[in-house]
Amino acid sequence: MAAGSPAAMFCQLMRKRVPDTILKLDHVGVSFDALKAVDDVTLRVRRGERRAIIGPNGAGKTTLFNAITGVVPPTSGRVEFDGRDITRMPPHRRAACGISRTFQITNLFPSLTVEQNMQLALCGLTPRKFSLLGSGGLTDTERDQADRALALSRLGPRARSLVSELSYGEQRQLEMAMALAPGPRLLLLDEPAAGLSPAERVIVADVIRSLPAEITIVLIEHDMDLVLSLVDWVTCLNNGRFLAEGAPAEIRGNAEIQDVYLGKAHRHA
Amino acid sequence: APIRIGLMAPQTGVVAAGGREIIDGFSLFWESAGNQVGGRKVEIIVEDDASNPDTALQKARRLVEQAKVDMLFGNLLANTGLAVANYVKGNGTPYFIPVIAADDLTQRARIKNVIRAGGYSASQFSRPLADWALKQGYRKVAMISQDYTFGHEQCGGFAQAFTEGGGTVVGQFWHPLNTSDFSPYLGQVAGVKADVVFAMQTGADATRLIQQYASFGLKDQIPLLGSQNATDQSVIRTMGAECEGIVTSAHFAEGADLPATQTFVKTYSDKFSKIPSLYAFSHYVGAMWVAKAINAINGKVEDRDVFLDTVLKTDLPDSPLGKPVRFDDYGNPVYDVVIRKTMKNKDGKFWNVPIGGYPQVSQFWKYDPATYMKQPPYSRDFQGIKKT
Amino acid sequence: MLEIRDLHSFYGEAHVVQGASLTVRDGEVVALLGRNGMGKTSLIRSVMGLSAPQVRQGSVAWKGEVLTGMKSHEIAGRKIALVPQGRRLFPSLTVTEHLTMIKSARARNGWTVDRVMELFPRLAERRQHRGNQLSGGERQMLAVARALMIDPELILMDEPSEGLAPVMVQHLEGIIARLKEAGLAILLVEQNLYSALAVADRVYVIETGKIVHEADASALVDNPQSLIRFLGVH
Amino acid sequence: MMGINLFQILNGLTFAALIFIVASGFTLIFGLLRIVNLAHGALYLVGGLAGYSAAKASGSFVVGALAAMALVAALGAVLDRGLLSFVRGVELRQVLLTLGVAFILNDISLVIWGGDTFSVPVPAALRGAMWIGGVMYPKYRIFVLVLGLLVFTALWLLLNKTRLGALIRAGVDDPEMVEAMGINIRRVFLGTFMLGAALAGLGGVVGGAFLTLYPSADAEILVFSLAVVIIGGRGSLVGAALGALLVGLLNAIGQVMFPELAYFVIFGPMAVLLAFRPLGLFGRAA
Amino acid sequence: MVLLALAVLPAVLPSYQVSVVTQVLIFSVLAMSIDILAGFAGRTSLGHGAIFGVSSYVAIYWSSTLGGDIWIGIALGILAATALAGVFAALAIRTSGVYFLLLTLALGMIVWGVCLRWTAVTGGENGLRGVGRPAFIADHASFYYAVLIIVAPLTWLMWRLVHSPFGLTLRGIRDSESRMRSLGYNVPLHLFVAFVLSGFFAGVAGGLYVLFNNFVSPSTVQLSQSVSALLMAITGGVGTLLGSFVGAAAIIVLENAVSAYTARWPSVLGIAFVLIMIFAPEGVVGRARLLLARRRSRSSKPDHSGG
Ligand SMILES: Nc1ncnc2c1ncn2[C@@H]1O[C@H](COP(=O)(O)OP(=O)(O)OP(=O)(O)O)[C@@H](O)[C@H]1O
Ligand SMILES: Nc1ncnc2c1ncn2[C@@H]1O[C@H](COP(=O)(O)OP(=O)(O)OP(=O)(O)O)[C@@H](O)[C@H]1O
Ligand SMILES: [Mg+2]
Ligand SMILES: [Mg+2]
Repeated sequence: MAAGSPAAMFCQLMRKRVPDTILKLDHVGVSFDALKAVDDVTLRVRRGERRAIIGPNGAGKTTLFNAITGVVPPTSGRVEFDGRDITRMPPHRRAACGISRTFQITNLFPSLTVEQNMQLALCGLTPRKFSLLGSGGLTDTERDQADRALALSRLGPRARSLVSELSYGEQRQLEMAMALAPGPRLLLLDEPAAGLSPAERVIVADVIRSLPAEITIVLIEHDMDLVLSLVDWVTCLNNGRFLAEGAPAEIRGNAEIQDVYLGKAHRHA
Repeated sequence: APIRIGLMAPQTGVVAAGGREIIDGFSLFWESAGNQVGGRKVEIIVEDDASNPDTALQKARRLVEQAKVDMLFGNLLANTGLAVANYVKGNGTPYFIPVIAADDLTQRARIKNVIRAGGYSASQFSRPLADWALKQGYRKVAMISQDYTFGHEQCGGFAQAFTEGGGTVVGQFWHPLNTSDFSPYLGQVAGVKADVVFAMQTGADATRLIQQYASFGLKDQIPLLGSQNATDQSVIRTMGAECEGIVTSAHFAEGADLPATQTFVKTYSDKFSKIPSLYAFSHYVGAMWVAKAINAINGKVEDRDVFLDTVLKTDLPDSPLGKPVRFDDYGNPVYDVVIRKTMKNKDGKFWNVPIGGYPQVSQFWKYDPATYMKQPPYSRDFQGIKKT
Repeated sequence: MLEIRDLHSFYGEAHVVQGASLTVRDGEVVALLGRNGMGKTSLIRSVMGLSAPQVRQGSVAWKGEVLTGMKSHEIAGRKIALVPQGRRLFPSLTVTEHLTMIKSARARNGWTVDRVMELFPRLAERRQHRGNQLSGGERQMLAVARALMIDPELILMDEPSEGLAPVMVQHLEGIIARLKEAGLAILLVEQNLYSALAVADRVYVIETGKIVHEADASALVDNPQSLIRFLGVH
Repeated sequence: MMGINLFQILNGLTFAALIFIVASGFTLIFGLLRIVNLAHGALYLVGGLAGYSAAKASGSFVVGALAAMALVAALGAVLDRGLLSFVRGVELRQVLLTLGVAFILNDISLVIWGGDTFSVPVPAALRGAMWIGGVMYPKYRIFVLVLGLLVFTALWLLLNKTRLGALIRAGVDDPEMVEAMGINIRRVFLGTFMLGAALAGLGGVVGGAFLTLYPSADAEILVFSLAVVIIGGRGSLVGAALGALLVGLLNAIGQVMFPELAYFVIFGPMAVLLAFRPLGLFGRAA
Repeated sequence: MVLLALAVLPAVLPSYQVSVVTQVLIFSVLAMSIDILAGFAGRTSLGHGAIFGVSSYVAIYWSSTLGGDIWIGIALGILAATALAGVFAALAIRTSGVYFLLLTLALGMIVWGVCLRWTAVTGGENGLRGVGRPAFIADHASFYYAVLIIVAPLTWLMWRLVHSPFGLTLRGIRDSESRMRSLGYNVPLHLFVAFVLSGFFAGVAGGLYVLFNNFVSPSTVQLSQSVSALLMAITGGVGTLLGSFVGAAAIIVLENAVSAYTARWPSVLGIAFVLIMIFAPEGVVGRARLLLARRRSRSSKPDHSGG
């Protein structure tokens, strides 16, 4: 987290006073015309928690992320981050509070190099983004950070390549590296392993596992093996609504979830 | 060494057709003179001003500084002429403007080396027309005109003479250049109950106005008077019966039954298969006039002061105008103005035929030049309308 | 029968398919496995005749007819359909329009909008949504449904299970099985090894643009270790 | 007073009908093919001039209109196949390429027709004025109004009730995918482009009969078309109709009420509208 | 090297050609100001001619009509252009792609309409005539040096700008606005700043143009002004910045040379336009860069296969 920015300092101040809950959704709803993609969802996420959100396709998981990050502001309810009401905040200020995300549909800067993508990810919260005449390259500290993040996601050798020339799997990994770069306090991962080969999945799981404990992670993922090996609490949505919640073991046994989501007995658990 | 003349004519842009005729009329004269004058060869360098003042300026600069011409001629649109005039003011290059009509160039803001050879000032001919209109018994006029200096000045001349003679202006409508649809204005013109309408348009605007005036049925209700350019050949040669019977005033009427005029019209028509327009004959006359002066100084155009003085003192008795002309003290010609009407000629083409005349009309009409120039130049806000 | 012989494809100077050969027999489901960036998509695109990557050597034949060099609409006209990676729906068309935009030439299998909607009831509820207003899974369903509308005899599916909920993956497996029953041949690119084994007759493993392994699926179901070795999972 | 009002409204409506005819071709190409065809005005001019010559030669307005549409559609085909196919998919390059073509067409028409002002001869039946609701009004302008309505209806049916409409839109989103579905997308694009161009040609003849044709008429009609499409929103036919109506009425009434502000009357409200709805009245994000 | 060549130019060229080169320098600044937006933020403006022209109008109005000091006039002109760019930006930054293009075009049309019709101030069709250049830069050569002295650091400033971290954020915005927002960037603010800065540079070009041309008219703010400046940027190569010099030189020299020989120069320009778009859409400089890069990568090709 960039210590310098005023918004960040404010968030830090606030943190001292608030209890353990870092993300609080109260009766959040998002509608597209008549369709209620997210419908009256109430949710609490503790600091440092590893949380998964599962649910059938179209359950509203991504939309919920959009409501948290401000891409699509909630049409009803209230979102609180670290004790602060962020329901109406624009996305970039939420990012400044320490919320970071990956996108389900890869969302990178294709005409820039991997390194420049990382630089943009790193400068988002520093005043350097307004440096009009400064030198364009990475500073030494930024380079260190970028190298570390790229090494972690096995992208080191491709630092100078254009993103448009990466394979899909590599792009997914960059997606993750960029979300981690600014040192977020809340990390929202939207299907980080989708489209990855089993080998790459292992890498992703390792990366997530190795993140510092104080980072709160909310994860959307359909790969149940991955989910169950990573998180300590699972929330299941269906048709935009809250369906069930529990520890991984409970979820597997939940008949309702099996019905709408897991299907017949999970094969390789 | 040859005498080098820079001719600027719009060959592209809105008034490209007029520009073509400028070149035709101008070169027609020089060909007839064997491309020689005062014992020297004449070299003409043509540049396209693109109907755009910035380009005109650029081209003038090029002609003077790179091609090193002895004098400039031409331009069609007032704004291009003004831009060039401003430029030659700084370096003294003689600049002849057979079409550019902005009053002040030979009045309040006179530039010594800018001379209107073959040209006229905008308000010069509309005053006699106003007088003629009063004599026909018209008392209430509505005016519809392009909203720029040329229009303001022609309308100002008409309005001032008309109101001073006892008429009233019941409405003035200013439309932007290149108005495609005149219906909003025509609706208002119809609404003010005028005896007569004075229209001041050039080029395509004139065509459209005349045509739409007819199609709205106004032609049969209120007679239409126009500025010289409104029924110029450049406008009416592509038109039908809509243009018949419009009365205008000018220094030239291609339908005038004068030998000099008809010879010129015939030569020109034979060569370019169209009746010459204002742009063509003005440049023909302008070239003829200046050539006569150059002959008088034996081709020594390099001595600019003598050259310019000689031009101003030169009279032109035998031009296609058919009447002798001379310059006043301000570099603007004094003409016998004709009142003319569009009619069909024996070939079935429309042209302008004289129906009246006013001898020796100067740019100051009946006013004393010094007093006249104390009144502000005509503009949208000042039309010289006499308060009653 | 689809026969790919010693195919070489390039993105500019980058040699991404380096002499791959594989076969899909009539009515057979063949899975193509491989790690990210190994050239699976490039291979599929080469078969479909899409403008990049450029095929510089080798041949693709379908029912004995050589496809290489044809325009992709001509290839599609030979009843080969594509379910592309990343779905590639049309953002400005509704679900219904996706399905009705092609008038299928005398349907052999008779795929109609109604029949497709039956297969994907979820789409029936979203008829008026546009391509970019669907959830990830819904998009995938629509991409498959769209491919069916040209009444294919061969479908090239590039990672269709990507981003699908487990229940949907199973649903998709069921669909693939039903398509197979209907006599379609399918070339399936998959990351999900188990899902692939559940539906495929044979599997190929591709590595840096070359086929490095071929096996019968039935032999692997109970003992996938050998395959896993090829896929680089530890 | 009442008479003048109806009169001005009729003026607005008839002018709107003309710019709709032209702008609908523009919006078809712009909205569906994503090509901002800045040569549209030039096609209008060339179409009008060709129509003028054909009508003069044949003595028939209809022949003139048909000839213009055919010629301009052919020009459209050349433009699409011969030039735009090199820059497919890159918006900016397309815009600028068509601008270059506009220069060329405009210049060629200057060479061929010499830059005089022409007006297409109107059939005798449509000449003169008639009485409508107490005002004398030119018959021809009423004809233009009816024609505008006809064009709107025909296009609306084509786009919304036919498969072709859906195909075109899909082709815009992802031509490669449409191609992979077995459709020769190039042919669909070509057809659309020719239709859009033909509408410009029709506009040229119809408009040429009362607005006249002259060098730079192309730029003026283009500016009106742009305004219409910007206000209406990309690709929306209904938007274009509404935009044309708005521009037509603003033009007619604005010139009466605020003669000083000519261009501002159209572009001022347009800028304000866009500040609130950046994609126009009916525009949708891609 | 290039600078040296530019420095000795007046010694070797006839004076008229020197003034053409001066013109090239001035329009290069305008083209670069467009390139900042078009090449880096992905927003192609057709309103910069208006911004440029307003600067000229204000400077001439101040010095000629009001009789003020020419330098103060130019400063005011640049200020006005920057402010106008601010207004344009406020309206336009929410759009992108062709919509941005069309919106800026429309805004430019409004400015043009105002210049044309607000006769009392702008002189309408006829435009405004200036008071002429101050004596010490009156001749072509010294004026050329004056312009060179201003344009060189200006170019350096723009070069730094587009290669700064801020410049990188613009490129990020061009590629994905939503990603930028979620990384904590205030996208509209960045675009606004970029537009205003770009307007400032266009304003400086407008100020220089006053000294060069000593005249301003609606055709200075006309759409064709924006178009030709954009054309220069493109001919040189969008996104190369310095390509603008090549582009401006090419277009202005072409216009000068061709129009001297044939009245058909619009056709020539149009054909040049079409050919550039088809064969060298990256522009002259862009193309050269591409070829260089290709050669380099061929000689030392890194092996990427293996993922
Ligand atoms: N911009 C939009 N406009 C209209 N409807 C939308 C929009 N975005 C999403 N939806 C609808 O909202 C519902 C929830 O979508 P969302 O993307 O949140 O699902 P999801 O849970 O992420 O599904 P998946 O696992 O398939 O990604 C879907 O039915 C979708 O069609
Ligand atoms: N458009 C392109 N231009 C240049 N290189 C490309 C392009 N697309 C892919 N590549 C490269 O080609 C190689 C093969 O890519 P391809 O997309 O075929 O892999 P894949 O096996 O489908 O991977 P994934 O499982 O991630 O989808 C990769 O190294 C990739 O970087
Ligand atoms: Mg999702
Ligand atoms: Mg792939």
